[in-house]
Amino acid sequence: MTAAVSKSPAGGNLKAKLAKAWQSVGPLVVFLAMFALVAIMTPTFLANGGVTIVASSAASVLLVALGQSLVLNIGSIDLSNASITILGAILLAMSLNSIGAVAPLIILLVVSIFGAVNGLLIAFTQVPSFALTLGTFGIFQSAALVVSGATTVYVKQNGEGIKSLYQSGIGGIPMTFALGVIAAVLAWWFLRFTRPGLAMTAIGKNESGAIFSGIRTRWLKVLAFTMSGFLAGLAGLTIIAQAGSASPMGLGSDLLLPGIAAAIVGGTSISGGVTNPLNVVFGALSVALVPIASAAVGVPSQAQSLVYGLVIIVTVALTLSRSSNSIVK
Amino acid sequence: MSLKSILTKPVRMIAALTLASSLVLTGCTSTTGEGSTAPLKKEDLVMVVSVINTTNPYFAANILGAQVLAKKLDIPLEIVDSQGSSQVEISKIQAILAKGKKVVMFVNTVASSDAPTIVNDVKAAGGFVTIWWNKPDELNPADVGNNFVAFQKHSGLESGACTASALSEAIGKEGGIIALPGVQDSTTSATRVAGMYQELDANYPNVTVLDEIPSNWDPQLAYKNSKDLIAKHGDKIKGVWTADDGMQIGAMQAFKEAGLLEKVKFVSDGLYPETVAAIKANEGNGAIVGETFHRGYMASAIGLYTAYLAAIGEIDPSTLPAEKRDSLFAISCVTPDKIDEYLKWDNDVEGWVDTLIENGPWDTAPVPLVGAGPEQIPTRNN
Amino acid sequence: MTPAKKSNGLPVIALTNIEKSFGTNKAVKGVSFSLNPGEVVGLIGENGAGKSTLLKILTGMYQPDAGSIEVNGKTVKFRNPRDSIAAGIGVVHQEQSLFTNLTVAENIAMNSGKGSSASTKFGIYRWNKIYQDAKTTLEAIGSKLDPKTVVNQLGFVDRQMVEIARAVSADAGADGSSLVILDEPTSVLEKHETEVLEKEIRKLKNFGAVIFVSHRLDEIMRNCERILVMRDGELVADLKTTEVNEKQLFKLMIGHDSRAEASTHKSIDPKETAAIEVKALTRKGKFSNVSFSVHSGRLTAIVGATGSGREELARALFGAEKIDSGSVLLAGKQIKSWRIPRAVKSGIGYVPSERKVEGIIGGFTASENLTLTHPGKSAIGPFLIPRARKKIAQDWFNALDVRPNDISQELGRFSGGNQQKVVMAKWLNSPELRVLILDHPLRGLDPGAAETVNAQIKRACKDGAAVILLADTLEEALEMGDQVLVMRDGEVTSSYDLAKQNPSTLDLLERMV
Amino acid sequence: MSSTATNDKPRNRVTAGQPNNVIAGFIKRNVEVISISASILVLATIFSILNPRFATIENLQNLLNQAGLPLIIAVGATFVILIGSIDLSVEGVMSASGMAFVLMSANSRGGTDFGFWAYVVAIGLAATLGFFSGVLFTKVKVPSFIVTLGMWYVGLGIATVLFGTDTMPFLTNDDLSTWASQQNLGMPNNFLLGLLVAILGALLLRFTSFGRVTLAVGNNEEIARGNGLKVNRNKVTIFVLAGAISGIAGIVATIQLGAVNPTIAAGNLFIALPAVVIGGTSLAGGKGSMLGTVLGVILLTTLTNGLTLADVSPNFKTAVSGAILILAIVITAWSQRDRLRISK
Repeated sequence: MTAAVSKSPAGGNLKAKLAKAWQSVGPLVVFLAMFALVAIMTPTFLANGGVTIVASSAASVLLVALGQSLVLNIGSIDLSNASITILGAILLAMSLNSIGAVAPLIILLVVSIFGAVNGLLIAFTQVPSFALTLGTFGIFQSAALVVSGATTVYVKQNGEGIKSLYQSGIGGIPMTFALGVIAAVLAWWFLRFTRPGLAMTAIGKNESGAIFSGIRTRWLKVLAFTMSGFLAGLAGLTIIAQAGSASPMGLGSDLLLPGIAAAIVGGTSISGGVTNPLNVVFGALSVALVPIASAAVGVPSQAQSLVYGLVIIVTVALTLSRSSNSIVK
Repeated sequence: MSLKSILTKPVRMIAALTLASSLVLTGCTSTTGEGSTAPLKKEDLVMVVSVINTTNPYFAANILGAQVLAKKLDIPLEIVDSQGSSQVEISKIQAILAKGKKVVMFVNTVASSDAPTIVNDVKAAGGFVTIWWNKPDELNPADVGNNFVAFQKHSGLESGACTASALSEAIGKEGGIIALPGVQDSTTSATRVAGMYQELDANYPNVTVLDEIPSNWDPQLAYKNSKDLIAKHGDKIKGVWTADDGMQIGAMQAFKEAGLLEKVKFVSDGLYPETVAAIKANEGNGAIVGETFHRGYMASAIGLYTAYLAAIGEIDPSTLPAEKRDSLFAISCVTPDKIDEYLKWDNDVEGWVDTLIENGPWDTAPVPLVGAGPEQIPTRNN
Repeated sequence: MTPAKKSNGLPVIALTNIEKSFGTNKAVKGVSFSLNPGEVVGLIGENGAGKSTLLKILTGMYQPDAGSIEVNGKTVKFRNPRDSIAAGIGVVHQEQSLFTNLTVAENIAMNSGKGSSASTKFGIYRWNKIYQDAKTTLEAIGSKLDPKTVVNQLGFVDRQMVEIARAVSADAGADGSSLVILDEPTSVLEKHETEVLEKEIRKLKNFGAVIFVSHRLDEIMRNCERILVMRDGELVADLKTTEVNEKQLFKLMIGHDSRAEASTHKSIDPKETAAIEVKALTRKGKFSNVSFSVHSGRLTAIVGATGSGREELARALFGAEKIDSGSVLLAGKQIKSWRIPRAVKSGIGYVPSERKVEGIIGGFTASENLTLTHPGKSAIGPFLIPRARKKIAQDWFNALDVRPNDISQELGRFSGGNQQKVVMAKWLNSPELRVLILDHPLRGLDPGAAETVNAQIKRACKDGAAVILLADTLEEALEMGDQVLVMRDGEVTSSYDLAKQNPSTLDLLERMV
Repeated sequence: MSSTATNDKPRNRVTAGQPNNVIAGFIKRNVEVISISASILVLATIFSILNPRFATIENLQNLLNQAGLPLIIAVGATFVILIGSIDLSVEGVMSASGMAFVLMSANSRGGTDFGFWAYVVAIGLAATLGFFSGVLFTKVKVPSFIVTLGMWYVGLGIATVLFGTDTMPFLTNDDLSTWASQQNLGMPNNFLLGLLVAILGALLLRFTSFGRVTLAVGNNEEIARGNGLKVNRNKVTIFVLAGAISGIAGIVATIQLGAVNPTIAAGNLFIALPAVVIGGTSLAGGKGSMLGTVLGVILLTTLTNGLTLADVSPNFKTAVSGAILILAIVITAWSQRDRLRISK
């Protein structure tokens, strides 16, 4: 979609309307289509709680992806959030053993601070988030190794409450995923119906314009990264819920790229100003579905990463929010 | 919009979310069912071998062993490639469980922490599983029930001790060596390293470890790290200890480029085909001086056969002695001159599997059951 | 690049019954005209009259639905900009369209894809040739710019010269005479800069025909022999400059007479404290020791040449530029750590000259833009009420007659004039607007829109705001202002209270340069 | 990630050539190059104080030897980033080409030795993957970030399929498998190759219309189209080029190890990308230099090598290099801080 479209009044308008319509349903449709395909090829999969499996493995991806899309929405990117997830999970496991039931709240506060530090550095030193969070990524990773003593930390007590998030659920949907959906709804409401939310989108669409509208762009960036940190922390919580333990290289250590992929499959624009947290839910589901599906329908294990790559490209091509910006980068 | 409202926002979200989650915790259904232990019919079974990746020689052997056994017992086989990711591993296993057939499963866990989730899921689906190499010490098969048939491994301490002594002897019981462990939080690697130190502290006080850099089972990384260590310690390095043969490949390449291959001795674990080839070709004039022998196809066959027996009711796990639920299998120290005695097994995998089926999982040469886990990692003083 | 081409008598370009529509609305309806070599023709019309669509057709950005184009007697079809450039049509764009990271020479060469043909051998760049070509082109239009300078080092005028050089260089590929289109080349320039430019424009005749698009009717009258007037997509008039005057042209464009009423200048009530008072304000290298005050209800126009520092001053008052020393008092209270959010909170509004970049969020709907800064009733605390937002926006749209009257359309899709109306509304929507700073508010606006905007400025004054205006022209300053400040080299050289004094444009000019 | 509004409109309208002296101007123009060179020197001094062996010829050669591979990759990455895009597919493409190369050369698995054609096919395969990335990016308008992310897995998949379940293939030709570290002019071959690629890249950027159009597109794509520049062709060419370069890198990686497995390239991307960024190439596009990239690579390699020699615990290594990365970019950006500055 070229400059011409966005300039031509009526024609562009029509295109834009169609694009908007597809934007709002695309990710859902794509996921359902993929899921239906699997269900048809292996009917038993659906019968035996296939939904539960996809949902539970999508939970952590979803939470990380939500944080990522909030950051992408202001035109930045957070490469450190997955490492915050792991660090958070490890700290949570340790603190549950020591300080007990209040641990989750404290840890969520701590990881939010980690995020805030990212944001403060980016907002007030004005360095590109891509490079900066690449740096903090390394730092958080080291921190995870150091605090865990480079080994697996198990939750020995006070873990029941959190573990039940994974084991229990409503209609086969584990609470970890439900938690993600709640977060998505809150994020959606925040972006659509609050001034800070709208202002964040404004930053993503045109930062100079936002500055000259008297918006506190710096602090909103800090907020976006803080939320990213907080949601990464929640993801860490789901890791504990699922595994009852955490380790620097264990479950959840590879959430970064799936997280970004989920955000973009969910229709988030990588150049900022366009996101819909509700669609990110389906983005996460789609991303989580691919490896499961390839195992379920019996794609030869050698070829599975090939399939994964292709599916990601195709789904994004289908769900892309092209009307968002004339230039694709 | 004021700064205050911004800063209070996350707090509000925390409040909301914790409220929400606490709400849902009360009174909601459980998705984990009760595992059945009634004997299953052979035709209902599907065999599953889960490996961390399909390209590492050891995991390739895992698959081989599973294929042979599956053919002998004539049960369909499914391969799970975890692609090095716990999440992929778990969800793929769940996907296969969801297909409805009862599984007889062997899992080479990506991380110890994956074991609880996996065994619980298998239990819920009424399948039978053995875990190899990595599990939390707290996770006792007996506590989980019959569906978690056994945890099995070769002693890492022995492996480390055996290679350490071979290396020390080869360099004349004194001098500096470097160590390249695997992924940092892998118990397998940790126990092997511990075994090495134990041996050195006990019998080779004059052999010192100059440096220890984790190289994540990655030949390329081992190659890079070795290069740095060569630059750092130069000819102070008399020997190289690596936690598996994959990293040994990288290390040897680095010393070859530095023209030191003939001056330095190498030991490692696993006796991979590549290592065998290097020994046969007398690389670096006998650079490799010690190895351990244990085989991926043996591990997977033992694991799967144990689970199979439990599945068809041949054995009742609950009545088994502790060492058969949390087992250590023999691992042999090999010196280059007598590798052929061991390679003979590789030439006849089928034959070996036959003897396994004949003798049962616990006493088949060269890897009989030798002890009970869990292996305690000794704490070093100094 | 040889001026004074052999002209084969044929018209440089001839359009017949050009039609173009988007969806339902017809942007261009059966437009026909032809230009002869050496003609400078003015093209005028309100924003949305179809001018820019017509130009996009001429430059190959759009393809016409019907009608034919002839260049030098040959019928042509432009599938893309490349074709039109190859046919010898060069454009000086309204927004500057240079690669700021490349040299002047390259920017000239890049055009016409010459970057990949004439100036390269086997794909290898021939820098000397590129510099040479650029030099000759620049000299031909009488510019002394160094082709080696990187564009981001240049000021507006120089950039405009590069644009013109590039436009005329387009004809290298063409046989016969070429066409140069100047799309509001002066809209971003100061009065005296414009005069420099106009000299160059007259030279352009030598390259063929010139289409000159401008909103400043006086310029059109000065520079063109013929004038084409467009309204609602049609060509409503094609007449000799000698046959018309500005008033008639205005009527032709808008469809009714100008309503500009005679301006009255409000005088200060000595008792009340100034809405904004500036004391010895200094920004190193930009402006120094500036002091003045504006009372509520009064409009202070600041005039000055390039580098007079008035833009920087205006931005500093809004908190967009750092202040090194001096102080700003709002209603007598001094403000510390002056930044944009603080300024906005204390009731200052700023209409920037870079509308697209700084004035609007193009991707937001008009209503979102309008309520972004001062939501009024459309927000309670941090929470938004979309319904209320729609109402507020709709009221403003009706009040300011924004076209199209669709508050939920992306503001980026509106024409410049209508965007500016929304930008004004965005600030006027604040009940406690104390000071309104306007940086070239009429830049690139058609007379119709300009009228509306000026009306809003006057209304803001009546409602008690103190207005600071950086006008495009001295006439504008004198017409709108109650007080005029003249700046030169970052200092206020003189100040006129128009309620008492009555300076001429010449008086001002003298103190500017 | 990438700013679309090129906001360097002339604020202060005074025509440039500001009278401030030449040195200041030079420093202003080369702020990155200077600050990186400085930081390299600082690091080098610190490390050689911490461990005298750092400054030895052996180590410096080892350092260059390790810089070779990232350098090759970084050159490709620079081109892609110059148009404001990004190429994440590097590691996947490397393994694919590396695998193809070894399997077609004399290797421990046997098979025929295609000699020269092994190089052609390997690089060809990589270039093809790049081509597909480019087309999907320009025609289907999928952001480069996600196209190349997908292409990463595709490359990995191809490598895995080619690898099959057989043993790890070794290069049986010893001259080849030790080529990378052989010295010429006192420098290891793979670094010389990297340097060659970088120089070619620099020339391409400065002296060909391809290079200049790249800069133009990076600066403002809309204008580029308006000027009739063949934007899409340029973009696709860039991705093909980047792919081919990754292909070369893949071959070099296998030669270094003397063998190949699908994870041969693991970790290289996250050395190359920061190197390019530290080297002063703007992620928004349009601004950057090959010299900067070369220095960036050397800086990061110096860091990793130095940390090992300085006995820094492996657990802390990533933290330290992370901190240094932050420090480097902050120092570079500090001078340009402004309340109106846009940084994504």
